[in-house]
Amino acid sequence: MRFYQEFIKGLWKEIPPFKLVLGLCPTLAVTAAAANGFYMGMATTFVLVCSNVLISMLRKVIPSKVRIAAYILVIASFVVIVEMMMKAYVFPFYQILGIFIPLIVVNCIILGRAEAFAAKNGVLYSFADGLGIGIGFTIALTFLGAIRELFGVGSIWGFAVMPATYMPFEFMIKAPGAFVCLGVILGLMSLVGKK
Amino acid sequence: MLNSLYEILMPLRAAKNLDKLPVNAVPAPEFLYVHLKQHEGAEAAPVVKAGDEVKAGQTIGWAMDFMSADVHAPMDGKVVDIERQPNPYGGFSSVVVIKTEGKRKSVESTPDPDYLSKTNGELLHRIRRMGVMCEGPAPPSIHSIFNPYMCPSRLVAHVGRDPLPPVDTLIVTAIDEEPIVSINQYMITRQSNDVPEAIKLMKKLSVVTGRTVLACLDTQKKEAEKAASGEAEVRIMSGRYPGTLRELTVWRLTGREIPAGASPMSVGVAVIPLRTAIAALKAVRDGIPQTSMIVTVAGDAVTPPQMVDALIGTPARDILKFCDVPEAPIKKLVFGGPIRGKSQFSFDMPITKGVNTIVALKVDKLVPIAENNCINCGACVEFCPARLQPNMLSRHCQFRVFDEIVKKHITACLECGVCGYICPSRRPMLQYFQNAKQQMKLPRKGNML
Amino acid sequence: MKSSGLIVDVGPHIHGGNSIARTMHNQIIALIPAIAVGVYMFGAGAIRAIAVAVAAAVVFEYLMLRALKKPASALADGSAALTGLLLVLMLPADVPWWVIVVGVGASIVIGKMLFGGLGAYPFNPVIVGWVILLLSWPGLINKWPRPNHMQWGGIAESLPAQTTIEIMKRYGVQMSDQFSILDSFLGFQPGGIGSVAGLALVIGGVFLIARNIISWQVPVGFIAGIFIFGGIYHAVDPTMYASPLFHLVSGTTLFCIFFLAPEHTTSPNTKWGKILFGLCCAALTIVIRTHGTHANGSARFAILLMNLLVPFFDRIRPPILGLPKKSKEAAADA
Amino acid sequence: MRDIIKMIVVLSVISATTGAALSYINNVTAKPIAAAEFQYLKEPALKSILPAYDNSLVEDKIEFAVGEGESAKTITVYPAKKDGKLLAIALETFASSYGGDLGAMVGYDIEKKRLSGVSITTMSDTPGLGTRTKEPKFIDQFKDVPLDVTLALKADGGGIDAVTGASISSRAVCKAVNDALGIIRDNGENIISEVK
Repeated sequence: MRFYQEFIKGLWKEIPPFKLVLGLCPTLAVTAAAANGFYMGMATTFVLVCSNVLISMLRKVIPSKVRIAAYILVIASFVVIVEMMMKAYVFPFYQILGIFIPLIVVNCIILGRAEAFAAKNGVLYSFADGLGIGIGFTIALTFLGAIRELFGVGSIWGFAVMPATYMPFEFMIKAPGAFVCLGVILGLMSLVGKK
Repeated sequence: MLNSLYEILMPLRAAKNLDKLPVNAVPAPEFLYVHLKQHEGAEAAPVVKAGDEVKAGQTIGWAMDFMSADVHAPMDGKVVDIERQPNPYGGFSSVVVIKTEGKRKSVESTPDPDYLSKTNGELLHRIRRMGVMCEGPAPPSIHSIFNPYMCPSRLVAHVGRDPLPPVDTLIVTAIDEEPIVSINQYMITRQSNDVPEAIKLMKKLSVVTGRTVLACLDTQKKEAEKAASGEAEVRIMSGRYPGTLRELTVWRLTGREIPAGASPMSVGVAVIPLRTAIAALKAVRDGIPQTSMIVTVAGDAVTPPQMVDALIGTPARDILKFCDVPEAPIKKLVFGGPIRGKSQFSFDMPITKGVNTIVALKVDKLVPIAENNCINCGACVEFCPARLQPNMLSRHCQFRVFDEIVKKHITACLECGVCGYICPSRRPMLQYFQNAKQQMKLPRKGNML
Repeated sequence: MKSSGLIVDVGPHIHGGNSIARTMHNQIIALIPAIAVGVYMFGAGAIRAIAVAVAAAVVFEYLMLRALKKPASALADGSAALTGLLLVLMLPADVPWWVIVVGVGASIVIGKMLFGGLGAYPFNPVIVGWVILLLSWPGLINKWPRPNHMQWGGIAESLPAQTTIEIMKRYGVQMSDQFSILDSFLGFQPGGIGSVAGLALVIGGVFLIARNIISWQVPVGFIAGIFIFGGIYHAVDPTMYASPLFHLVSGTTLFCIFFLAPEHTTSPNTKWGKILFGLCCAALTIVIRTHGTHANGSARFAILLMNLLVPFFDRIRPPILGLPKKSKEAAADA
Repeated sequence: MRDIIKMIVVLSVISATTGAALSYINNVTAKPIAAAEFQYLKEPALKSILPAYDNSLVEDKIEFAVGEGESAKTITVYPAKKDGKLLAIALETFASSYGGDLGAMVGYDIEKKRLSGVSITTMSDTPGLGTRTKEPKFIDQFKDVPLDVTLALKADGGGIDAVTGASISSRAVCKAVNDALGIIRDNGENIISEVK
């Protein structure tokens, strides 16, 4: 039961960029299209789950004074592994995500979950937490990407949905558009949360 | 007359020619309500009781501390009661209710032509016994002007500073601080005979070592030079409103800036309004106690504006009736000038020694003031005489970030109200600042002399 | 003692009569000459665009006021109409109506109301709306119709309708020497509906300064800056850099000087701060025009960037009255 | 003291372990990465611009030095052969664009003495705007361009229609292609003879 709760909280109650307002760097940078957001979310999820599990295993070994350094080491290793694996076997994904993969290292969600959850809880729950938060992150990024792609390009996941005469609102897929879009979603989320 | 004040963004100028108006004495009303607190400091102690017969000029309240002055009966009559009533300047104070008899009589006097041979201490004592006060919400008595150390409220501002320097400049000012107020202007044209002697007395009391200046409006240069007759150098100044404040008068005449909250004495300057100086002269020379006020009645409900001589304790209703002003259209009654005056809730409020003007306003000329957004137009910053940033300060006050306003030196605020007067958003600027000062227990700017 | 039903409050008991509505209405009045010239130059298309913009602005403002639970009476102050008007005057007269609606919506919703409405926004909402349009449909809002009555002795006829700035950027400064400064000043140049007519804008600006709606410091600082920095470039190499007069009359420079830069909320408050703000805007304008890619919107980008620095300009102010000498540094910090 | 030793030991162990894991994975993936990079980056570009060929481009590619002095650089030339006969060559040139360097693979048909096509290999411009230069509508304008032409956008007085709103990216493509044209003009004979 608790496993389920730890998993489900990441999907709405603590959905990372919207409720926790963490991990804004990839949220703003890669969500120009729904697919980009999805792949970035999946890569992050993989790293998050792996690092959560490993850190949870090592939580009694790592002295608290050097824990951040140890976490970063673990996280960075997984990120590099993901990058190399992607390059070698799924190069098209790597082409889309490109420079954003190394940025996962400094994504505060991963360090945040390691510090706030994995360092205090068992392996199973840490796995659930990592998976839940990761999937929540993926949903959020895909959602944001879909909105920006819909208005900015006129398509979702590459499929044109707007009529051919639609003049794309290109502001949405540019950097300032990401800020405005995220800001509006954050505002609406907190409005919904209030009621 | 007041209509000219509703000029858009024009600087407030001193009212012209109000001092030329005839002054009629208001007949004594049936009941006079004489407050025992008409000054800074403690309330005076009553020395009469209900049922006593009093004569005009008889002491009815005995000053209890150094800052206050005695209170005298303005008319012959019978004390009906001594009761607590609302004071026009806030709070409650004891009121001696006198039922007057018949016609208004002149006050009994004890002249002393040899007053200049007396010591300063004796003169100040006599002035205090005669109840001479300045005007304003918490008017200082004349003896406390020359001895700020003796007043606890003044002393706070001087703690930690250098000892007071000797007075090297004495400024007798015939400029009224606010636009409609015209009592000091009136003195220079209508009571010019007493001006040289009053200046001489002030020189003696302040032990001035340097120059003596008679400051007057640029429109009154000739009269002032005639009136001063060589006793003081005449300096003219424009009557643009915030510049007429005492602090800024000192700054414009001497170039010295008075530290926040301190009296002008701390920079070696003594400032005396001309009316107070003449009242003091009358007290020591002629022995006349202060029992009446020359009051300007103006405002858009009053056409034309008038000047009347009213006994202290006369309710505003009787003054308005004497001036033929209908009460119905009046929606706001202000004791004091139109900017910093105190609005009253009742026509029955009696005047005190602090009231030199009654402004009656109709509602259609009043603008709605509300907590609107500041649009950051910068008008208040441009016009602020203390060179503060009222726009930011008012926001801090509005959202109760009071630590920030102390850091931003709200104590330097002169509470002149110009920011509120020109604000296009119609924000209650002065109210914000006064409230914040009260919350933070900071010294308020009264009529600081 | 009985209350007589009088109003009791704190002074000042009289008011100078200034109001937000007066400020905004006067700015709209000041735009009338520019609008008139725009209509004369670009015909009915200009009227259509202005009508769409003002209507859209009022509707968006009303919706946002309702959504934010603010009194709808705030509409009457005219600030929404002014925002819409200022935005559309920078656009070409034949721009599609939906571009105007989106631009005005972006101005009002994103640039203005989401920050808290009048007085709270850090950036000039008009420029925010324009930048969003520029990022989205640069092709649509940089395609200028040729003014109806334009006569440019030969040279311009062979060129597509570009603003004089674009022509200078693309074909070199020699080309820009062939335009008559006077013609440009009178409005005979391609450009936005209201931003072409220099003379009309100057009339409006002088009106605003005379009515005390805007202070003279920002425009004067801006114009002085154009002459100083443009003059320096021009003096260094007249064959490479255009003259300051050219910079002044072309593009939206004069529009920015009198209507966008002195906008109350996004400009400094203190006298010297305002002058410096104008100078810095001018310097950035010249630099962006000379070295940057978005030469056409240089003045607007300059203002947008300088809006960020307004709190710092506000710190340039005289010492507070009566403050002891030793704490004057502390006053500067506050 | 014990704490410090523990810290050092734990950190060292973690570092060593991760380091070892990474170097192992690096070794394993080195070859697939190189193959994937060619397969996904260069090959599609080459395929789209070269006529049908049957040789291995990776094995036959040559390095060629062009320019003198400061502008000297080495370019990689890919020859396309069918049945041993040289049909076309391709080379990559770069130009600076909105978001950084833009790489264009330019194919040259030796028979026709015209460009056989241009393809964008690397670019980091705005997605959906600058990246639209990859679309056939724009890029096909460079097909069959003879050697002696200098390309320019219509706005600059040339004949190329720019991508709406992405004139900087479009201009960068023109410049890269112009560079390639120059190289082929100046060194074409040498390259062909060396490739043969």
